[in-house]
Amino acid sequence: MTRMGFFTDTSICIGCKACEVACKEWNDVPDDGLNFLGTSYDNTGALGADTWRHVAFVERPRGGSAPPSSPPVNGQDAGSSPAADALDTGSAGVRWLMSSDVCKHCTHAACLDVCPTGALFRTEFDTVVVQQDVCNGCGYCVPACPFGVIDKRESDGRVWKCTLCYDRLKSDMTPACAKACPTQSIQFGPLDELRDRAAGRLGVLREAGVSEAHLYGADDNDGVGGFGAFFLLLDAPEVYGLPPDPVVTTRDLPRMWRAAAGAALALVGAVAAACARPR
Amino acid sequence: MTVRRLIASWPVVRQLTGDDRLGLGAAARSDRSAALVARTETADRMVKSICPYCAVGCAQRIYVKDEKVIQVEGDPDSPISRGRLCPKGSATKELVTGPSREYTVKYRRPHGTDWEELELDRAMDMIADRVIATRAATWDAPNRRTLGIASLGGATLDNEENYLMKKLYTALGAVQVENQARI
Amino acid sequence: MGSNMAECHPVGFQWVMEAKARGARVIHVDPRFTRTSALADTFVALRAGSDIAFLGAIVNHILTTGREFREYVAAYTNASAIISEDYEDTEDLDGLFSGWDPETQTYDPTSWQYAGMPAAPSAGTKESSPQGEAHGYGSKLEGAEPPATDPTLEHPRCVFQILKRHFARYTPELVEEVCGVPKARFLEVAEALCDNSNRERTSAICYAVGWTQHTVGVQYIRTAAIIQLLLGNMGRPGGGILALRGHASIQGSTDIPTLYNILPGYMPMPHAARHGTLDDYIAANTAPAGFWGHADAYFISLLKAWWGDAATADNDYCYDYLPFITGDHSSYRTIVDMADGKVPGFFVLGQNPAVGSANGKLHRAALAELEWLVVRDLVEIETATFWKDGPEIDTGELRTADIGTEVFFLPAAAHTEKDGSFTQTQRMLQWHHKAVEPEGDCRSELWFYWHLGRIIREKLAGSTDARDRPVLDLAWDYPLLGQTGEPDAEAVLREINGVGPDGRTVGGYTELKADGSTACGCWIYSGCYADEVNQPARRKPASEQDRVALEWGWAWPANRRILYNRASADPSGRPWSERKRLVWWDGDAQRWTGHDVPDFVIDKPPDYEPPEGAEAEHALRGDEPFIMQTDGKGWLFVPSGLVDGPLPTHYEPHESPFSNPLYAQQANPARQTYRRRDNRYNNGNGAVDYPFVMTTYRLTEHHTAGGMSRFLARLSELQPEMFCEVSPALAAERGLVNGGWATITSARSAIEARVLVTERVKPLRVQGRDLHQVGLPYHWGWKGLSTGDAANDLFPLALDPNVHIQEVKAATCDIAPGRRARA
Amino acid sequence: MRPAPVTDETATGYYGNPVLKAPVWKPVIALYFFTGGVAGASSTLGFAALLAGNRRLARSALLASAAGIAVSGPLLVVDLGRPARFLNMLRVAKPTSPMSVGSWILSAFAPASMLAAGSAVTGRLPRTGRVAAGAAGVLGPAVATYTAVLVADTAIPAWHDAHRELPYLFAASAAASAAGTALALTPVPDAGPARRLAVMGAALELAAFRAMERRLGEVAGPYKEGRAGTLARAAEACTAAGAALGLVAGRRRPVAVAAGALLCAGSLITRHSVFRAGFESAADPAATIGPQRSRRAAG
Repeated sequence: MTRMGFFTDTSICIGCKACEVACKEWNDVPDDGLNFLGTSYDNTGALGADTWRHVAFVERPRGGSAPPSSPPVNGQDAGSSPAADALDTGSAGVRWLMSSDVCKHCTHAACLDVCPTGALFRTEFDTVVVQQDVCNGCGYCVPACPFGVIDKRESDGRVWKCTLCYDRLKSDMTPACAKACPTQSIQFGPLDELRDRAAGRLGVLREAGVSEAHLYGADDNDGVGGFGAFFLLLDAPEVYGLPPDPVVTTRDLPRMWRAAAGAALALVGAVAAACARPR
Repeated sequence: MTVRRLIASWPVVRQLTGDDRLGLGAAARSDRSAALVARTETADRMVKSICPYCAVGCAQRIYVKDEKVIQVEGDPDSPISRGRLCPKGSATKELVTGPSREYTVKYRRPHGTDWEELELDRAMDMIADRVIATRAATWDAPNRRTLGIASLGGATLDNEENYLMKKLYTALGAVQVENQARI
Repeated sequence: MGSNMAECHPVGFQWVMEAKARGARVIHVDPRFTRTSALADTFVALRAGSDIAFLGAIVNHILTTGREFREYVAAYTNASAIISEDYEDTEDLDGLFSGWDPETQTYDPTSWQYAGMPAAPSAGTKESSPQGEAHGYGSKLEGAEPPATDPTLEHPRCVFQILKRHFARYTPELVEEVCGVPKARFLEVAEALCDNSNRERTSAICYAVGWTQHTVGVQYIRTAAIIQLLLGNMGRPGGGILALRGHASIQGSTDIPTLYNILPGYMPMPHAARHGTLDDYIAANTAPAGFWGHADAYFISLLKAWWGDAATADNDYCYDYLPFITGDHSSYRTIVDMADGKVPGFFVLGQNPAVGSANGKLHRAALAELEWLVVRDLVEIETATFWKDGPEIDTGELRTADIGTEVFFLPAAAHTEKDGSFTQTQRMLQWHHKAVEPEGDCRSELWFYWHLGRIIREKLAGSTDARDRPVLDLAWDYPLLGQTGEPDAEAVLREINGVGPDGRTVGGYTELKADGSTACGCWIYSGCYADEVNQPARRKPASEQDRVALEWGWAWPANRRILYNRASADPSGRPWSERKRLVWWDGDAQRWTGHDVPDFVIDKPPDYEPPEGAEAEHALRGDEPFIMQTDGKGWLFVPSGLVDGPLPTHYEPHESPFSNPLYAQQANPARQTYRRRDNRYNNGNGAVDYPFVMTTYRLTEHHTAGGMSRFLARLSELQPEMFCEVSPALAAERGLVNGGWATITSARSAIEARVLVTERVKPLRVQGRDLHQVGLPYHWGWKGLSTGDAANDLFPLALDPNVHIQEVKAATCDIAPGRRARA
Repeated sequence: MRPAPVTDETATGYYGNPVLKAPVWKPVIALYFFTGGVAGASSTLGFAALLAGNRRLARSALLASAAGIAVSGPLLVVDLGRPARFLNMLRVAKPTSPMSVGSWILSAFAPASMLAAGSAVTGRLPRTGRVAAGAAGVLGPAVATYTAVLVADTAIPAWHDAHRELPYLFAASAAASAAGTALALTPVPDAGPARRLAVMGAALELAAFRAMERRLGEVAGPYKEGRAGTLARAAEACTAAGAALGLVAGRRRPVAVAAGALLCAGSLITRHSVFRAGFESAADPAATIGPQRSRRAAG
């Protein structure tokens, strides 16, 4: 079946958090604690067992220093004219970036790879889903995820994350977050189409002078083989709390097994050596 | 037979016999996952509605099963909202079914220190008595009115409700009828 | 401006984003850098309460650079009208218009009239019901004759020249001094607006309560109206002034008002001094030209709808069943009276004045003075429990046992549990169907009021007291549905629509008669049940219609989606631009046609000249699009209807740390104040005790006073506590720590809030010094899942004189680290 | 409280929040790494001793193995969020999941180890016991090392980036602890192999730890500082002391017992140090972002 996914275009995110609420209403996700975090308008903090969509709020100085891993910044904000920037003394001189984060539904998903029970599985839509009737709460997927997405709900014992609304997909419906998103910052569809659309959008933004715009997770050759849910970002990934170059841990698994085999042999050797010595 | 079926349903066996050798996909799928559908599909009915929060007027679809609201979705047919909802609109199900809602009349007698229970019919009767008494006591005959009864609210209510309110209040001579539009 | 659309109307904002994607430029001018600013192309920070200076300078910029849309202005506005010789401007009188009476603190607007017009009735005392809002839809003049005009716009007393003189000192330099907006920044906005407003292009202005909640609120919007008329942006697609309203049916509750001063359809409540008899009322409210010429038909049809067969020509259709108003009976006036023990009974429905209205403490004190209180809501809001857990109980200022208020809390039915219609912000009625029965004691307001009326009528049956006749004669028969006896909302809507002599629904207000043969509950809604069909319930999918989507819901009047859309065509009836065509004159068919329902007499040709003696709409020419106005024109200058002046003028907010650099007159002279111990003001030179400007606002995650959001976990977790927003500079100056606590004080009260230090708030340079602004979301109270102090407690009752709305968008405060004192 | 939001510093990402989720495992898992290690290495030692004809050593080692694995099972089940579903571990067989591989290994190893110990203690079914001991002895090194792969196969820098050294560290630590246990349980004259294994294991453990720290470079922090660092130093001291004691005075029984205990303590603390370091590494956004940024910059 066609691979389905999300394209989250953060350049049109208004930070309304409809995605967070719509997700919770549909998936019956409990609240994640009522804590005033003092981190701009973000009082959710991060994705987790009880937050499957998380809107990050980043306040950055206009034309602020860009980290080396991001494309060069020419000091312009999305869509603002150069003249506007030159006259910026009256404005807040700040950019407010908002981005709705979600499970990436990786092509090479570490959580899925390491799950010992098959609770995590790849669906017919090429999404990665936890089967709550199977999960025994071993927790292995939690540290395996390079994005810190999946987590255990302590009150429940199992792990939870975005299912890309597996049940809705099976009923030919749009995932709750994408459906609610007022500005269609969150777009759902066949991944190929989304990538085309994203490339087009990137072109438009670049042409408009938003040179810092870039796609995150749209490359099949990245460390996780591309994301099923990818992003258009206006700053370096780490600014939004995303890893700049995530790699699926199981990529190194063969090397690990080899090292383990070596170590096992060494153990056998040592034991043999210890026992072989004449008494 | 059952044993065989049991064995056949063991994912390890499906791994060995099917295409999903690594057990990452179809082999690992549970029966529940296979049978899963959106709960809106099994709803008894869908009712068309409008979001009760701000004045944009986004269209909603209310899904009902066993006489309970089980889901509220944006209605993509709307030329205003195109199926989208903001966080408040998206929280509508909790608004109408959440644990904070009150379902019974509460009564606090003058100088009372806590709520007491009261039958709805009795409350209506008492309120009618209060209206009649206050109206009589504060009647301003030359102006055909009372300044003893005020009302605040309406912006969250239906037009039909505002209409009946204004009609009844005006007939009663109550003029201090106001709502959020003033605030 | 005055709106934070992305946060407060996110789903509506999709259209702004779509326009932006198609090349529209989005400009946000606001005291705060909000989520709207973040998505705008241009953000301009201005001082809260200085918008008229900014907008007035745009007017001046248009006029001095000749950027007005000349043909539109000349044909469709009252620019050419000549004003009375007696008129004197604020430029002449240092901040006052002619007609000011220092004794009564009110204006006599006689001198504001068109030259040669008979004088309009005095605006009377400040406490009187202003005409402006009563005619909230369209305005009325006394004279039947068109005013004297100078089509060249050169006459020194013509509106155009008065406008030029009035705003001449509203320069970019003044904007910099008053608003804290750099000159170049201002000019960029003014130029952008002018460049985008012409035959081919239109600009829209969105506002919300950021404009209305001021002591000069109406004039804020007036200034925008002047700009849009000058630029030819009214009645055209992509133009206009869009009021973004905050409640599902706040528009509906003004159209069918739960407001003291109007009856359904913006007809005034009878005033004891002016409307003694039906004839007085009709005479006073019927305009010689335009559709207000049929006020008699609208009004008598309303009386027929209310008193049915009891209303006859012989008894003046029960006119004397209507109570009189004698002055201001608005919300705040009433609360003040309540606090003084003058109002024994109070109904509160879906509103939360204990924390949601300005000066919450005064409101709570007023509630404690009541004999009885009925609160109807979904959840146990603060207004229902002030007597046991309010802040004054906490501090010991009030004791529960001392409060004599008898309280009835009745659980309400949610919108999913009742049929009915909401009127959204573009005047569109949309029906919501009942999905489930309400549980327990939950009931709709429809149920509550109908049954309350029924019980009262039963108890009063047989009464011979004349005062009980209006209640007993009320047309109060509606089909009852279901086990609870819910009145049929569709039957009510049908009554609102109106029925003709044949007992069938009328098709629209043009069918209403003044002879008692028709009954109609709200004339502007007439047509909403045309052909016996619930029109607001229509839901033809947008995908199956053109983009105007006339078959989705129903907009008043007559399902028109853009008001005064005749103005989208030039005087000869051709669209100003093919790109922007909406309605136009079809010469072959001899009819107006187009994408929208034409807001004009459908077969009145563009070259129509009213014959002698023509009345109502027939007295307007074929090229006069503003058909609710007596002169058919858009009013740059308002000769009648406003109590605080015919033109907008920059006044400082009631509380301001600055003096007015333009005039000796500091604040709106006509503003409404309550000088009482429980409503203290920071007057005089306010900069000393309360040096900062505070402003209130909403967040996406909550709804107004919180009754529908603070009680929901999924919204509460997103904004879990009351906070204030301050700049790093103010934080440094006052020792405020991000995430810590601050106490904000005003002349009224002190509240505490968590601190959010943000670069989005920057000090502004105003009159040569740095001004700090403190942002205060106002959603909180002490109940629910997400709690905090109510920002409204800090604000005074200081009201706009036209509409009695409080100024909570700008006042003065101080801020200090730490929590507020208890007890 | 958190710092004020606006910052040029992006090395710590988003308000200094971790990029990764900390593991949800409780310290019983670190304990299991130890008991599993003892069980695994002991079974190999036991089988080797059996082959070498050292029955006493074989008996104590096989017994230690069985005891170790008997404790391990409950430790693993207790840590599950849904303990009743522990059998789901055998629902699938996934080579991509070290935990799945481990589960299958354990399900073969545990009965073998039990059987071998039972036979060794009771003297019954000697042939079966020998086969079982052989099976356990062969599986033992896998049991002792798969846990290293298990922690390395995560996104946590202090674990993942040590994936070449961790198996050696775990194998050595298992050897040292198995040797220590045998040292303590076996009469001096028969404990020679255990003493030698103790020295080799301890030396390798110390070396592997050093190599791991070197490899980790900028993300080695947790092993050097904080709680995990303290544990690492304590482990080093115990292991070194245990080995030295065993080497110098291991022929005196009480000293042998003490040396064994020190070796076991060293091993246990080593596992706790590694375990802890993972949590600290996960909590540090710079540890995740820094190397990735460098990697990206390098192309």
